[in-house]
This record gives sequence, structure tokens and C-alpha cells, in this order.
Amino acid sequence: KAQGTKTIAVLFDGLYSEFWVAGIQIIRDDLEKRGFQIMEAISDQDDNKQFEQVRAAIAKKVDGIIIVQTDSNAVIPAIKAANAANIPMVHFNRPPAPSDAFSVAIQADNQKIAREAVLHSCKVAKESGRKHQAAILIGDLGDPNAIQRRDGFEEAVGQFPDAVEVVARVPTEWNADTAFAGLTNALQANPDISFVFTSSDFLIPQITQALKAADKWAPIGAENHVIFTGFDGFPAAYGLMNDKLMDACGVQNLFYETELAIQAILDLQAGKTVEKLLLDPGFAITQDNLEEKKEEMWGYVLWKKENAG
Amino acid sequence: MKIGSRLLLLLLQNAPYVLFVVLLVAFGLMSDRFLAVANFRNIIIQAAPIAILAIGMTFVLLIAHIDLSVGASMYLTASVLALYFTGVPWPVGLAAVAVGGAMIGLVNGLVVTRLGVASFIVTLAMLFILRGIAMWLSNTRMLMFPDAITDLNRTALLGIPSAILAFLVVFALAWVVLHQTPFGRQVYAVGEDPEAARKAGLPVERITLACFVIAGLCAGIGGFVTISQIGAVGPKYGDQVEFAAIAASVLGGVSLFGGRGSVAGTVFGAILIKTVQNGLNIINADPYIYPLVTAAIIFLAVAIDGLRTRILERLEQRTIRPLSEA
Amino acid sequence: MTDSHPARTPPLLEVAGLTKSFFGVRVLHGIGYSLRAGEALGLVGENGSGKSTTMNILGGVHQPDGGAMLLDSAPYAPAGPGEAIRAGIAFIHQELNLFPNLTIEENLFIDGFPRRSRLIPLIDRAAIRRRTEDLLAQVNLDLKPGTPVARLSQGERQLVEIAKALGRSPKVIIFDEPTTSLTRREVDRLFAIIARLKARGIGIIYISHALEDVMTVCDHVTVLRDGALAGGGRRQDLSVPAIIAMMVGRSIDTVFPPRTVRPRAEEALVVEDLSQPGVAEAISFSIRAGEVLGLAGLMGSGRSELARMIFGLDRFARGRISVAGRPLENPTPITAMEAGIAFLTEDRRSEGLLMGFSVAENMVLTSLPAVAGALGLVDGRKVVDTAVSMARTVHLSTEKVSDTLVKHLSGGNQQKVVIGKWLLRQPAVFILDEPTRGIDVGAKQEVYRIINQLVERGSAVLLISSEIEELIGLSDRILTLCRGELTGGFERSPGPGPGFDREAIMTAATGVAVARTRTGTRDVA
Amino acid sequence: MTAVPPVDVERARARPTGHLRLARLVLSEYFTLVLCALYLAAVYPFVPEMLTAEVAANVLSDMMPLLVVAIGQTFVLVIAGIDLSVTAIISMAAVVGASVMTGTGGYLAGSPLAVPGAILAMLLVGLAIGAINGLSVTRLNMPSFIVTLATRMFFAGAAIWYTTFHSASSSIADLPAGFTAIAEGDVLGVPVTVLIAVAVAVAAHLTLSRSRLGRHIYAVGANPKAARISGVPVARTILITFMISGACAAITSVMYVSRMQTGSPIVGENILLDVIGAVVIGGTSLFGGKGKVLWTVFGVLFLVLLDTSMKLLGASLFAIFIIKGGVILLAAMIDTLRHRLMATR
Ligand SMILES: Nc1ncnc2c1ncn2[C@@H]1O[C@H](COP(=O)(O)OP(=O)(O)OP(=O)(O)O)[C@@H](O)[C@H]1O
Ligand SMILES: Nc1ncnc2c1ncn2[C@@H]1O[C@H](COP(=O)(O)OP(=O)(O)OP(=O)(O)O)[C@@H](O)[C@H]1O
Ligand SMILES: [Mg+2]
Ligand SMILES: [Mg+2]
Repeated sequence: KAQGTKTIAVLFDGLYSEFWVAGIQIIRDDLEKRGFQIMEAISDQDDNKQFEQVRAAIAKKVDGIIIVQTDSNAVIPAIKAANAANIPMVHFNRPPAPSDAFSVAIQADNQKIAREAVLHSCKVAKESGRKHQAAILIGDLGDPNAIQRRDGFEEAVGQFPDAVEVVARVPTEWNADTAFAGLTNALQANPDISFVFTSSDFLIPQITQALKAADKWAPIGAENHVIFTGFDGFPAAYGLMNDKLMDACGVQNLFYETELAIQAILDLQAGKTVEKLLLDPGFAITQDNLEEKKEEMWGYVLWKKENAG
Repeated sequence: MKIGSRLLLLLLQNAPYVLFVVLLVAFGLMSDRFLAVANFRNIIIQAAPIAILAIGMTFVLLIAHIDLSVGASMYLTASVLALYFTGVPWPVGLAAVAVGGAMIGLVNGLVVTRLGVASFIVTLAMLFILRGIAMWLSNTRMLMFPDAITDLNRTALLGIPSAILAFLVVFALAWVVLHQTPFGRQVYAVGEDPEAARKAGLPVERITLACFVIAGLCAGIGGFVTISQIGAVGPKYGDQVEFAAIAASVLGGVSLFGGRGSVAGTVFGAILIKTVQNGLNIINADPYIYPLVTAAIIFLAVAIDGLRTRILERLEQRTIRPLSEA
Repeated sequence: MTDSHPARTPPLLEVAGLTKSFFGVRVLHGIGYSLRAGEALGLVGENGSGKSTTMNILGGVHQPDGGAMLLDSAPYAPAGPGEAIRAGIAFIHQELNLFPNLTIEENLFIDGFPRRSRLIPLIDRAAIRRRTEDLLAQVNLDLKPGTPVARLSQGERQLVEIAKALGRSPKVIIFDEPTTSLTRREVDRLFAIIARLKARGIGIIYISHALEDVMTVCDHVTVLRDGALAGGGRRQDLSVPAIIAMMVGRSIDTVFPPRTVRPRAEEALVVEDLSQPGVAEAISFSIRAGEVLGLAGLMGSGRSELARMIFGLDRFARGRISVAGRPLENPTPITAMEAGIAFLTEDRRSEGLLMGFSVAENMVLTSLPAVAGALGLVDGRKVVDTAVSMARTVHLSTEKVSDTLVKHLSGGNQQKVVIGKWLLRQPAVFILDEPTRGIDVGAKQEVYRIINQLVERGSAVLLISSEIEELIGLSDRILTLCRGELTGGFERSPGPGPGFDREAIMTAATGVAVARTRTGTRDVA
Repeated sequence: MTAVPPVDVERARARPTGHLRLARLVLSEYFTLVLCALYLAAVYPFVPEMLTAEVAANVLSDMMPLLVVAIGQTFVLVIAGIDLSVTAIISMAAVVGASVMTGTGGYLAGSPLAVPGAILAMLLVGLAIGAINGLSVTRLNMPSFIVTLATRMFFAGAAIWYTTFHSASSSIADLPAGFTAIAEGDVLGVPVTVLIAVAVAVAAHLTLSRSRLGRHIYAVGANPKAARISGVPVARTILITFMISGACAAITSVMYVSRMQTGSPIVGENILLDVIGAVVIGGTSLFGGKGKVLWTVFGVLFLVLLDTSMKLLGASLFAIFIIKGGVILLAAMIDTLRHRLMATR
């Protein structure tokens, strides 16, 4: 291999939302700063293709692999292949299923984060003193993240049966116009919907459009405000929180996760022992803790950068 | 002919509409919100983009070609609009995506006619290329559109929402072009038999080219209506809509082998598909069954159509001797 | 120049030295002819002699490699069909060129609709309706302009093509084999129309294998052989045998070769009470081994339908079929073939052959088990051997059976391939539907010879033909079919002479209600 | 579908015979193979790893699943049909097979019959969906494009739904070692998947080129009317063709599942365009009557070489999209030109 420079393979399963775009960018910048070469590949949610990418990386004799798989089970052969080639592997944001293969995972607890964010909104709902009809925008049913976020949502609202009733579960297939149409139709069927959770902030523009059309786009405190919970912590989500249009948002700590991932690779290369699972607790940002927590929210940092220039 | 078989004939001839009515009744029974005027307006608004796209697709299908690139074309033109036409008034934006779409259609058409490559492959390759370019330009980020465009979604003219208006205009134009202009009739002739059309002195290449341009144009316009509704585009934007557009056309009776069908059927097909999705939303169906129900209904509609053609052929078969004698 | 009559007026059209190659093969070697206004020129020659190619050049479909054309004394070199049409050349193609999905009026104006105004490209529906009615009247066709062409019979479509040509105010009209799918009465009607066109000063080029027709219609005849001029002249200086001699390079004297065997006693095919509403009514007949049964009838009388029912291609409501004494229940093509029936369809192009495939592949398609080797896999050697020997049997012009694609063969040779593929099965019953349609005299002779060989080996033949002479020349018995019903049966009378009463057959074939046949042929439910 | 563009006969001229060798190679059916070689030569300076044994082995094993499903597609394209449902068949077979043999709650968990039972179930899924496609085309008179579009949508959704009944996560794991050995094992150094794919390819080749069924398939693809009149059981041939495609997709599913050691409902979801692209690059016509298994082998090889080189280059997703699209387009254009050239000879 080229003397001196080491190569890290960065294998993502897609760049479908700003979270991943920002994530890969931070990792890329950081690695470059540390003098690594990068071999990038996107699997487009095809675990088989990603397995082939891992083998290509091994053939290329990379010095470490940062991977985002689609399926926690299907990635295990790839880990084994990396183990056999003695190349350290770190999972960014999604852990693999338990197995005897060795790799390090950085995990954001989607379900917990979703639950916490939604719990805040449920409390808001309960305090309002009336019962709210709720809609959830569910992600692609083949995507485990989407499933975990949905489950977190269901757990939270399950604790407030008299404040929140789920009347619409809208499948979006992670598809903007399906989401828009689905929410519009749900609002048509249930004009009283006043509680919305989206499994990803990337649907914010469509939700905005649908709520505006139904005359439900109003800030907190207004009669026709819809209690709105996001997930991911996008810049747009911060913007809405700031404008009092969103009540809470589940935030994955992107900076922390990228930092953990790169550190883990370095430690593994140096032969240190590293925990198999490094947790990003994530957090729910709410109207209550917005000021104190916003610096930890990656979306805020990007938002600040954008709105500065 | 007997009353019974005449009734059967009538039913068969209108089979897709019968299916539609059955669906309406079924959803209506399951939710009292379904059969509301506002909801039908919703359905048509939601069907508008796909209907516009499918109208363009119909032109290409009529000449026995196919365009798999319309979704990618939508994504690319929308990305260019968001990136390089920020702050323009919406008519300029609309013109930009329409012209952009038409130019992509022109490229498709030129490769098909000049180089003689099968349109399936040309437009499949274009799907990749256009999507790739759009991702490159946008750096796979979500692109937002200004209020000037997103507000259109809530604008109405003479009480007609803008999406429905756009759809009506495109539909009316397409209908007139196909049925009342020389070009339209020649499209049907080329679709039936390109070799015969060439021998009859028709400019087959020019007509083919024009159909691809129209498909591209409609992709641009349909895309514009979509972005006015959803307000932002990401890398999944326009994914697989070519299949929805083809399904809408075929549901409406357009033949994949050229020469048969009409835009009226296509529009009906688009509305049928959106009605199913709307109905499932309205009755809050289990998310897992959406694709199952949608696929089953597309399947059913086309199956009925196939059976219908077969039975109609039999019923309308040439007879050599009067039937009453037999 | 085809002949040397005194030049009264300059010719309308002059063609000299046309050459043309396809895929490096010369198919035209310097063709020339001339045509005067108001005259008809007959173009005859064997299959593949270059008639259609010559006319395709004139009609702008192909461009010549060499040679020159003058139209109205001005150089003429059309780059495409549109240009030829605008120059005044109307072309009625061998394979009709209509769009069944459009209406008659749309077909007539497909290449140039009248518009409502110069600026707005909207079709002037009223104008095309008026003009269509006028044109249809000119060809005596009593149909609504808005009728879809899909509903028309072959003969009606032919007339629509002529009406379309007339709509262009042409100087020259080319007819490429216009009568192959017309009834005798329709042919007569066509001839009357051609006479009127000539009277209007239009030049006619008429291509046909029916030499009697050519002699009836044309003032001059030009004969092609192998893409070169083989002779010609004024009609009154020529005779049919003389033309045939020029065409094939030798004289063919006995048109129907004599047969030495008599039909045997055993019945090869028995059809009883075959009925299908609207198509056939209580049809019963039988054919003996070694017998040729002719089936006469007007176009559209249901002969092809009858054949298709026997072969299991069309369904029937009632009736029994048995082959060699064994009943054939609910026939499908597969069971019919297993029972020993072979069927040559009237539509060679779209039903008889896989045009893009080789001669060998086409021939063995019906008898794959016979060419199977180890493991039941097709044995390439056997395929070639089988095809080569069959190519010899049917006197096919090529022996490169696995390299020659069927679409590159002439019509006559294509027909030999179809016949060959059925002969390989050694059928007990061979149904031949229009076996000589569109093929030249030489090839016809070959087909007649093959039919004789077949019956001599003991096969039964059901021969459907629209050429009554052919039926009379070949059949042992003739049945007539009219509107789906058998209306007569005729035995060959022994001894010299034609053997059948031509008039009686014609009368039986037209049925009683002669006047009603045209409307009776079609009854769209 | 579109009609085959007419060959421009008028432009055809007898050509002087020069560069005969090259011309013959370009015109031969090994053309795609030539393209592969040219491509390899072109990218070698940038990715020298392409010619290492390890990458060659990767290319070989990456080819196998794609090859098997592409062979099935070849059959369907030859009868002038298309099978868009193959990806859904792969997914459906994957989850059904996994649900049969998974150690956690599988129908045959722990039984020695688990592995054969699962493979059988997967094949049955493929054959059954193929039969639905085939019967819809023959009995219901539906165009194959729409039939398989609908079955694709249906079974892609059904696979995801089915998974929810058999696993708490989004896929079904804990598969027996006997099954995962298919992807990992080898016989005398030859990987089992290669053996399977070669067996499928040889069987398919013999079927298409030498068997009665093969002749029937070509005849139906070229002209169904003429085929019927020549005694070809047209409906049955079409049905069998779709079932072959379904079975091939199921075998591909076996390979994927054993390789990923997971029955995932989205496995193979995105490979449709690769499958059809590979077959068509190989030279099989979308209009029926023309196609060969060998061509498909070359087409798949070409696509996998392309993919592998871009993986090694670490090309970004959009670059892959653009290059892949461009190369498919270029290959199709060259193929068309090649046929024009051939027509003039
Ligand atoms: N488009 C074409 N491509 C290749 N060869 C052709 C083409 N058209 C005609 N030919 C060949 O040119 C020769 C002349 O054909 P042409 O159709 O002119 O014959 P014809 O006299 O009209 O025969 P027929 O009486 O059967 O109609 C034949 O050998 C034919 O195979
Ligand atoms: N009215 C019609 N509608 C549709 N097709 C027609 C019609 N008339 C004729 N045809 C088709 O045109 C072709 C030839 O015409 P036609 O049936 O009149 O001749 P034919 O088959 O020789 O007659 P016969 O039935 O006496 O054998 C056939 O394939 C027939 O199916
Ligand atoms: Mg001819
Ligand atoms: Mg007939």
C-alpha cells in the first residue's frame, strides 16, 4: 500500500436525509484532517451490495471500515470477513445483531429517543386538558430505524391513553409525496388531528404544506396549533423549535457519534481494547430545554452556520 | 342479440368504471369521511401530478415506446430549479422545468430515432444518468422551494385549486392534440405500424421525437405541480413514479404495444390509483397492507380489461352468416 | 424502353438503367420502362424477380444505386415515400398499408389532413367527411367514413387504398398484386375502376402473377427475370404462354400435371355436422386417402374458418371430426397434428413462418422429436440433414438451410418452406388454404407437383383456392361453400375435358341470393 | 413495447473486405466479452487491484447470484415478455425460506429437514409466483409488464409483512450452518455457488439451444401465431418460461440468504435494473425471439466488472449512477451499430 497514508473505508447505506449527508461529511472532514485516505461507497440499502463493498475494501487492503448497514443481521458476514482480514470495523449509528464476530458499534437508541421526545409532547397534550387525536408518519417498513421510532412513539402515547388517541398511521415509504398525500388524507378523514409525530425531520416541508393547507400551521399557544414532534434534529427542526412551531424533537448526537466512531477506529488500529457497544444516549430537545441543549444539537450548529452567512 | 348478453357487453365495456364504483362504495361504507366533496377534491389534487406525467407517458406508449426516465427527469429539473432559479417568479420557474423536461425528452427521442436504440434501454440508462447528475448538483441534500412556489398549492382560480387547473389544462390540450390535430392521428398511425406509416409518407422520426418531447414536457409540468405540493425534493424524489405513470396509462386502456388508448383513460387510471391510496389513508388501514391492496387492484383492473378484450373480441367476431339462423 | 410504338406524346414516366443491391446482392440489373398517360403497364415476373423492388424505388421507399427516372420529363428522385406521394405517385402496396385502429376517413388523409385554418392545426372534420364520401363513391364503396378499418374485409380495404390513392390526384398509380385477396366480383369492380382511371389520363402500373388479368387490364407488358428485363411489348403482340416463356426462360405447357392414382376406399377425414353460430352450419363431408377435395367459395364464405376449426384453431359449437376412423375430440393444433392433419395457412407471413429464422429452423419446428438425439436434445446435424433433404424434395432454390433466413426468400420459396415443414410430418390429411396465393407460375407448378406426390403416397388433401381453374385442374371432387353452408358437391367426370362444370360450381358457390353476398359476408354483432 | 427499428437497407452497400479479423470479432457473439476486456484494459491503470486473484475471486462470486436471476430473465425476454417481479420473488423466497429454518421459531427449527425444507419452500415460492405471472399472461390476456409490475409491488409488500410475523427485528436470522455453508463452502476449491450457477447456466443453455422446449420458446417469441399453428403449446410455453424465471430468482435468493446469513425482506430489492441491463447488454432482444445464455453470462460479467472497478475506486453514488447509465447506453448504442453493420454484410 501507499507508504505512510492509511485508508479508511466509509460505507453508508444511503444519503437519504440530511442526517446522513451531514454525518458522512463530518467523518470525511475529520479523517482527512487526520491524514487518512478515504474509500467511500453507498449501498443504496442493499446489504448484499454492501457486503461486496466490504470485500472490495478488504481487497484494497484498507486499514479500517466505518459502516452503516441497513439490516443488523445481514451485516454479520461482512464483519466476519473484516475479522478474517484483520481490519477493524466500526458501525456508525446502527449496531449489528449479536454474534461471535467482533466489531464496535456506535448506537443511538432510536426507540428511547423517540419515546422521550414524544413523552414530552404527550405531557403538553395532557396539560392542555383535552384529548388529542394523533397522526404518526411512519418510515419505510423495511427500515429498522423506522420501526424503532414507531415503537418508541407507540410506547409513549400508550402511557397517555386519555390525552392522546392515535387515529392515523400514515406509511410514507420514506417518500415525500406519499407522506404529503397520506397526511393530507389523514387530516381529511380526521379534521381534529392536533398531534403529529414524524419519524424523520426530512418530511418537515411536506408536513408544513399539509398543515398549512388544513389551516393548522400555527405557533404554540394558538388555538389551531398542532403539537408537533420531530426526529433526527435537523436544522429545519431547530428552525421550527425556534419559531415555536415544533414542540419537541428527538435528537441523535451526530457530533458525538462521529467522534466516537473515529476514535474507536484509531484505538482498534492501535491495538487497544474497545467496548463492543458505545452508546450515544441522544436526547429529546423540547421547548423546555431548548436553550440549554441546543449547542449539542447538530442541526442547530448547521443552522447557525447557514443563518450566519 | 339477447338482452342478457347485451347487458354483459355493457358491463364489460365499462368494467374499469364498475370497479371504480365498487371501490367508492366499499370505502364509503368503511368511512363516512370518504364520500365527501372535499375528499374528492383532495383525490384529484393528489392525482394531478401523476395524471400529468401519465398523459405524457401516453404519447410515448401510443407510439409503442416507453419512457422510464420521467421520474429522474423530474428530480433533475426540480434540483436545477431549486439551485439556480432561486427567487424567480413562479411562471419563470414553471417555464424552466417545462423546457428542461422537454430538452431531456428531446435527448431521449434523438437517441431512439437517430441511433435506433430501444427506448426501454435508452430511458433506463437516462434514469441513472439524470438521477446521478441531480445528486451531484444537489450533493444529495434536501432542496427547499420558496414560498412563491409552495403557496401555489393553496391558490385557486375561480374556485379551482391550482393543481386541478394545471391538470385540466394539460388534459384538455393533450386530448385536442391527440384527437383533433393531424399530428395526433399520425401518432396513432405510427403506433399501429411504423413501417406502414413510413410507407404512407409520414415523418415517423419527427413524430417519435415529438412524443418523447411531450413526455418530457409533461414530466416537467407534473414535477412542478408536485413540488408546489411537497415543497422540497430529496434523492428519493420521483423514484419509481415512471411505474405509477405507466400503470395509470395501462389501467386506462392504453396498450403497451402502441396505437390503442386515450388520455381520458389515462386520467381515469391515475385517479383510480390515488383513490385507492386515499381510501386506505382515510380508513386508517394497516400500513403493511397498502402495497398489497394497491397491487391487487391494479392487477384486478388490468385482468378485467384483458378478459374484457377477449370476450368482446368473441362477441364482436366477424360472422359469415346471420346469427339468428343458427 | 419496353417497345417501339410511335411516340404520340412524351411519356408520363420514363425509367432507365435502375440498379439496386441488398446486402451486397444485386437484385436489379438495369431496369427500364416507360409509361404514357392513360395507359396501363403490366409488370410480371417470377417471385423475387424484382417487381416490388422496382416499384418501391418509384414510390420512394427505396433509393436506387444507379439509373435515372423522369416524371413528366423532369428528373425524379424521391428521397422518401412522402416526396413520391407529393410528386404524384400513388402506391398500393402488396401488403396493404392501412391502419386498422383508425377510421376510413382518417386513413385517407393520414399524411395530410385538411385544417380548419392555416394557423390552427385542427382537423377539419367536416371537410374530410365530405371528401371521403366522395372518394368512396368513386370506388363504389358503400361504407360510412367513420367506420374503423379493422372492421373491413380484405376487399373493402383494397378499395379504401384505391380511394386513398385517388385522393392524392395522382399521375401514376402503382398496383402491387392487388387481386390476391379479392373475390372475382371485386376484381371485376377493380378493373372497371382502373378503366375509368385510365380514361382520366392517369398512368397505371399493374403487377400481378395472374397473367390473364394482366392481359385484360394492361396495354403494355414488361417482363422481369432475375432483376433484368426479359422482354415485353404491346398486349396485342403477346400471349400468356409467350409471357411465361419469357418469365421462366422456358415454356411451361401442361399447367396441371397429370395424376396416375385414383382415390382409395378408406376415408381419411370425416367431418359431420360441424356448426358454429355465425360461422358454419351443419357441415358434413369426408375425404378419402389419395383424394384431392377442392373447396370452392367466394372470399369470406367461411372456407378458411372451416379449415381452422378442423385444425383446432377456432372453436365450434357442435359437430364431430374423425381422422382415419379415429374421432378427434375438441381438437387443438397439437392433437390435430398428432392425428395426422397438416395445415397450410392462407397468411404465410404472419401465421406460416418465423420470418427472422432460418429455413432449417422453420422446417423442423413441426417435427422436433424426429430430429432429437441423445437425451431428447435437438441434434443439429439431424436438423440440417432433414432440412436439406426436404429442401431438395420441394425444389427449394437454396440448400444453405441454416444460413438463409426465411424473410430473405421470395414468396414462392417461402411457400415451399411451409409446405416442406408439413411434409416432414408425412400428414395423412393436408389442408391447403390458398397454397398458391402470391406465387409465380413456376412455383405454382412445383406446388401442383407436390400435391400430386402427396396423394400418390396416399394422403388426403383438402384444397382451398380462390382460383377456380386450379380447383378444377387438381381436384377429384369439389364442394362449394356459401355463407358457412355447403351448397353443392361435384364429381370429376371421367375422360378428357375439364372434368367439372365451371358454371355450375360458380353458381353453387354464389348461392341463391347472389345479390346479398356482399352484405351477407359481414354481420358485426 | 417498441418495434424493432427497421434496418436501413437503402444505406446498405457491399463493403470492401478489410480489417476482416476485427470486424468478425466485433460482429461475433463474443462482442460483449471483447467489451469486458477493453474495459479492463481501460481501468487497469487506475485500479491495478482488478487483476489480483482476490478481486477475481470476488468478481466470480459476486456474479453468481446476478447471473442466475439474469438467466431466468433471458428466458422471459426471449418470449417477448418481461419479468419485473424477480426482485420481489427474491425477497419473498428469502423470508419464507428463513422462516422455515431459523433457529428461533422456524417451522422446521432444529430438524435435519430444515435446510432441504427451506430450499424447497424457496423454490416453491419462486415457481408459484412465476406461475401466477404466467397464468395471468396466458389466461387473463394481460401484458407481462403490468402483471409483473403488480406482483412485484404485491410480494415486495408481502415479504415485509410476512417478516413481522416471524421476527421482532426487520429480518430473520439464526439460520442453520448447513445452509450458510452454501455460500461459504467449496468442492475441490470451487465455491458451491459457482457450481450451482454453472449447473443452472448449463441446464439453461441446453434447454434454450438444444431442447424442444427451447425451440418452442424461440418460436413463441418470434411469432406466437405461427408457433401455435405449428403445434407449439404456446400458453404452456409461456407459463413454463415465467416459472423458470421464478425458480431462477428463488435460486438467487438461496445464494443471497446463505451469503448474508439472513432472510431479509428487502434483499435484492434494488437489482432489477442490473438484471435487465445485464441481459440486454449481452445482446438479448427486448422484442423476443433472440437471446442466448452465453450472452447473458457476458452481460453479467461486464456489469460486475464495472461495479467492482467503481467500488475499488471508491466512486461516489452519483458517479456510479452516471457511469453506469452512460455505459449501459453506450453498450446499447454499440450493439445497435453492430447490428446495422451486420445487416450490411
Ligand atoms: N428489404 C429487402 N431486404 C433484402 N432483400 C430484399 C428486400 N426487398 C427485396 N429483397 C430481395 O430482392 C429480390 C426482389 O424482390 P421483390 O420483392 O422485388 O420481388 P417480386 O418480384 O416483387 O416478388 P414477388 O412476386 O414474390 O412479390 C428478392 O430476392 C428479395 O428477396
Ligand atoms: N370483416 C372482416 N373483419 C375482420 N377480418 C376480416 C374480415 N373480412 C376478412 N377478414 C380477414 O381477411 C383475411 C382474408 O379475407 P377473407 O376471410 O374474406 O378471405 P378467405 O379467408 O379466403 O375467405 P374464406 O373464409 O372463404 O376462406 C382473413 O384473414 C380474414 O380473417
Ligand atoms: Mg412483390
Ligand atoms: Mg381463405
